[in-house]
Amino acid sequence: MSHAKTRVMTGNEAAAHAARLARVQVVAAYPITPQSPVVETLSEWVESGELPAEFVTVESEHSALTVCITASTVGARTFTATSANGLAYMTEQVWWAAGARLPIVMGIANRAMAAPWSVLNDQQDSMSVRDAGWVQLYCRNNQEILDTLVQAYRIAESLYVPVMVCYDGFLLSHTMMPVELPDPDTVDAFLPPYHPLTVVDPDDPRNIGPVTLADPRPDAEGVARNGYMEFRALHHRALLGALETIERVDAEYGAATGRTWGGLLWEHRLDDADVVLIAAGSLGTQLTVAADELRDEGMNVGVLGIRSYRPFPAVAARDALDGRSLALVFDKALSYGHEGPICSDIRSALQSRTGAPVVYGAICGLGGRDVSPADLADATRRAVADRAAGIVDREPDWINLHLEEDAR
Amino acid sequence: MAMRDDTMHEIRWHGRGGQGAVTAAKILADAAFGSGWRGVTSAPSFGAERRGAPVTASTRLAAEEIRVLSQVTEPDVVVVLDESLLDVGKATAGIKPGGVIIVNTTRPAAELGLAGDFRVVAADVTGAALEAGVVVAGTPLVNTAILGSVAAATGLVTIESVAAAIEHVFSAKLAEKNVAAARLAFECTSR
Amino acid sequence: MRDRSHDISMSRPAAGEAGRTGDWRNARPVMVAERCLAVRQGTVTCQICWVYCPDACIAQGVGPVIDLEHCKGCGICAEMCPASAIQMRPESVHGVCAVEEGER
Amino acid sequence: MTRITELPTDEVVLPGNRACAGCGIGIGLRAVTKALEGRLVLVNPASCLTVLGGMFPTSSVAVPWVNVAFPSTAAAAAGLAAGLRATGRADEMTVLAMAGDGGTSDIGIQALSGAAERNDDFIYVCYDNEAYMNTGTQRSGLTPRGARTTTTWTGKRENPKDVPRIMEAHGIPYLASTSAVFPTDVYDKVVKARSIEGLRYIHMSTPCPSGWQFDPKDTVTIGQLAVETGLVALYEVEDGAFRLTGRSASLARSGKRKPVADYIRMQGRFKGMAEEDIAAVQAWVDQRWAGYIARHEASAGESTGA
Repeated sequence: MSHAKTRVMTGNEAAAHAARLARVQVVAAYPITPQSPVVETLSEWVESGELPAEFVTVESEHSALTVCITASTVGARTFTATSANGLAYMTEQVWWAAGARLPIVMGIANRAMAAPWSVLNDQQDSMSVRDAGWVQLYCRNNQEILDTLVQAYRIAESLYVPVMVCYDGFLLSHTMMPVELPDPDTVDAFLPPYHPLTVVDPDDPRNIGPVTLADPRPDAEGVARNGYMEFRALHHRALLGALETIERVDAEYGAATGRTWGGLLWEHRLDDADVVLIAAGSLGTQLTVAADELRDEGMNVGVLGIRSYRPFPAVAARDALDGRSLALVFDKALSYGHEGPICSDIRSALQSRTGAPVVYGAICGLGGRDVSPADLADATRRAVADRAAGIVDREPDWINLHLEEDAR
Repeated sequence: MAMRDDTMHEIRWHGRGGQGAVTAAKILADAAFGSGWRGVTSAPSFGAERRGAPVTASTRLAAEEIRVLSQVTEPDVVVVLDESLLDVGKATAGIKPGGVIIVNTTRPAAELGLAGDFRVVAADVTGAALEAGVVVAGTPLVNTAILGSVAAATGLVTIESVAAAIEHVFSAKLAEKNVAAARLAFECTSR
Repeated sequence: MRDRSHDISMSRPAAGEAGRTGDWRNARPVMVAERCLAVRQGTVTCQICWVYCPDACIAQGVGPVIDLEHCKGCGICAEMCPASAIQMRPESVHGVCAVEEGER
Repeated sequence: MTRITELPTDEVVLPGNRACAGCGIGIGLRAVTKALEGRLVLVNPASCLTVLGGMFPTSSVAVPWVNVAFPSTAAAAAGLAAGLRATGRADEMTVLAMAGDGGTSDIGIQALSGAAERNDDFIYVCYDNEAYMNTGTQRSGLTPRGARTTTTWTGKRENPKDVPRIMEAHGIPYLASTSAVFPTDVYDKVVKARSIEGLRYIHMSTPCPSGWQFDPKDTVTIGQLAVETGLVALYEVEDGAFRLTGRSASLARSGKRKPVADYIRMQGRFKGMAEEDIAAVQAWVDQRWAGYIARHEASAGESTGA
């Protein structure tokens, strides 16, 4: 800690610094806005010798994650980053990395999905692969990006699951703010070397990730080995185990650096709050400003931030929301034809719980639509009024929406 | 009215792609951090930038960590790198009452036709850049020089912190010229 | 107890992964040793049957040895043998009413 | 040229595997792995080779084997090479990617082209059985004109892509065309490739009794006929120098190529192929063969200083 220093940098630079501090050995990435500066920075450090790693300048995102998959298979610590359509293009490999139980860490500079084209922020990209078996952590600011990426390697390599560290495109990726760089020795002590489960050795040959039947099957000695479903159950168990690991790793990181980020969830003025505002990422940061304003008006408002979206901390969220009157969930993504994904998860966490708050959803910030703390405060006032009117089921509130038909 | 953290100052930059407005916004954030502001952010106008097209960028300064990440719509300070942007860029939009607009121009402030509840500071920043030799491919670059004008006109950052922040970005030789340009502009800008 | 949540799908090599693939055969290769070039020359020569066996079911030798537990009966060895030293004999001989005694 | 009896006797392909009886892949895979003396890691996408490799928890091939997604073979090999370098193990084994014709010429060509342009350090073997055999014989970019598949019921109308030429255009250090049923030709080419750094591409024709519809006993005969008609040529391109090898080199000397009709009539997949279509294939082969001969002679001339 004595050598920690603070610099003003973008979220992308913070991500690159995290990969360097984690001593990644293989980096592969393909350019896409707004992620590109991460890999530009890393390639510069690899070329200058500042980062002793292999940098593979792949021809697609599919190949970027592929390179990480096989490099991780032979025991190298790997890093890649992408956004939006890049993530969609590598989706096949997103599943592969998780199913193969490889502790790959990937930065996601969250960006809206095309069509129509948008390079700006929302969280539809990463939310759309939430079921692929990765840990997904969302960051509030650039310091959290750096710290979470370093933590991600500890989490990934303890549980043999890949980790996606998500941060809002432009809002964090391109916005500069002060970031304290931990001392490399501190990170080294926190992050032991990676020991792969996979064995790649001509003297002890194994066939990794072969066709695996539905039912258990005997090996050459007649011992029954797992079927596909058993492996999936174990994978699920590892993700559930991540609930404890994420909290513990955050606490240990705090002991090493003096900074923690709340583990699974974080809160702001939640203690006596009657109305709880919920979001993931930088939107949560803005919610704290709105909450402070509403507190000044005498409204009992607090914020519950989602740091770990997968695994979803259902029990912790339920406990945090117990006895409140209203939970207002702000999503920067949408499950089309239904509602915001975080809103659905909060509802399911609270399901059949007596004393649970009414849950309202709000959709905001799609395709980079600006949303200010004032907008968030207004949405909260509307929700509180609806709640007071006794409304239980409410359509999601689309913040700052200006449809032509409404103008007529 | 936009909500903001107490004591937060919001600066909006107007430039053209290639003029370095985004870099200026970044250097100002760094200088502000060096001047003791604990909360600083700087952001480009989000999306693709193209050479010559009008671009904006923003810098925020505060005593505490900044939690507002949405766009700057009611700036305290507007900085215009190129006088031609006054017409096309809606440079005065939303300026907070009592705010200031700093314009790189050879004309006096009164002749710029800018009226409102804000102070207009005119400075020949291009002249400072030329004098200091900050010229790339025959074109004077004003983005570092104008930081001197911002320091002078707003008092939000010291000229020494601007110099230090410039030195973080450029090699020693280039930094020397750019710092000289900023100092010249600092001297020539009304307080 | 070991933490099994880290188990991954990773196979170890062994012969007979598909079981006794010798069961797949309709016809079996039968070596007529006196015709085999290697046997006749008393040295490891020719070995064409060995090199062309897709399943590595033939061991090199002075008189190559066929693994009938796993030989699928493709017949390449018999087809390619320059001395016609391998013959494919039907596994079962079908008749109208009765089963005749075959080679087995 | 190595003789059959000089080939290493160690086997990594184990009997009792899941491949079809008479599958040409086994013959080719044995030759390839012998050339690498088992010191390799095999990268394999979904394909017939996956079937041969077997299902969890048993493997039919005693080498390290990494299964990868269909489009990703070359990138996966690049990642292995990078990972082995990064962990100081690059000298322990050769990275060998082995994919089918569909996995190479269709879905995998983007990754392969990228790896070739970067000259990543691995050997890539395309075993070409001329259709998606593992999924039930659908046409691929390498299915020959006239062949019936389950997506070309009346016979494919187009000639196959010339993938070796596409790969050669990338300027890779070593490229070869061979056939699984010429195991010593395969062996010699992989031995040579082993000592070269960068991306080495080997295209290996691999007869398929199930998809081509012939008696499994004829796998080698059909494969040899493909070479004897000139439909498949055995050659290598090393640092730009083109050279016919083995049977193709002797055919070039003798000029006694067999008509493609002999080859076509032996296979059920070409059943009912019209005479004019066979003639068109013959013309196509003649033109390609003339090109091979011209290049072979030009390189030979250069090497003798003529």
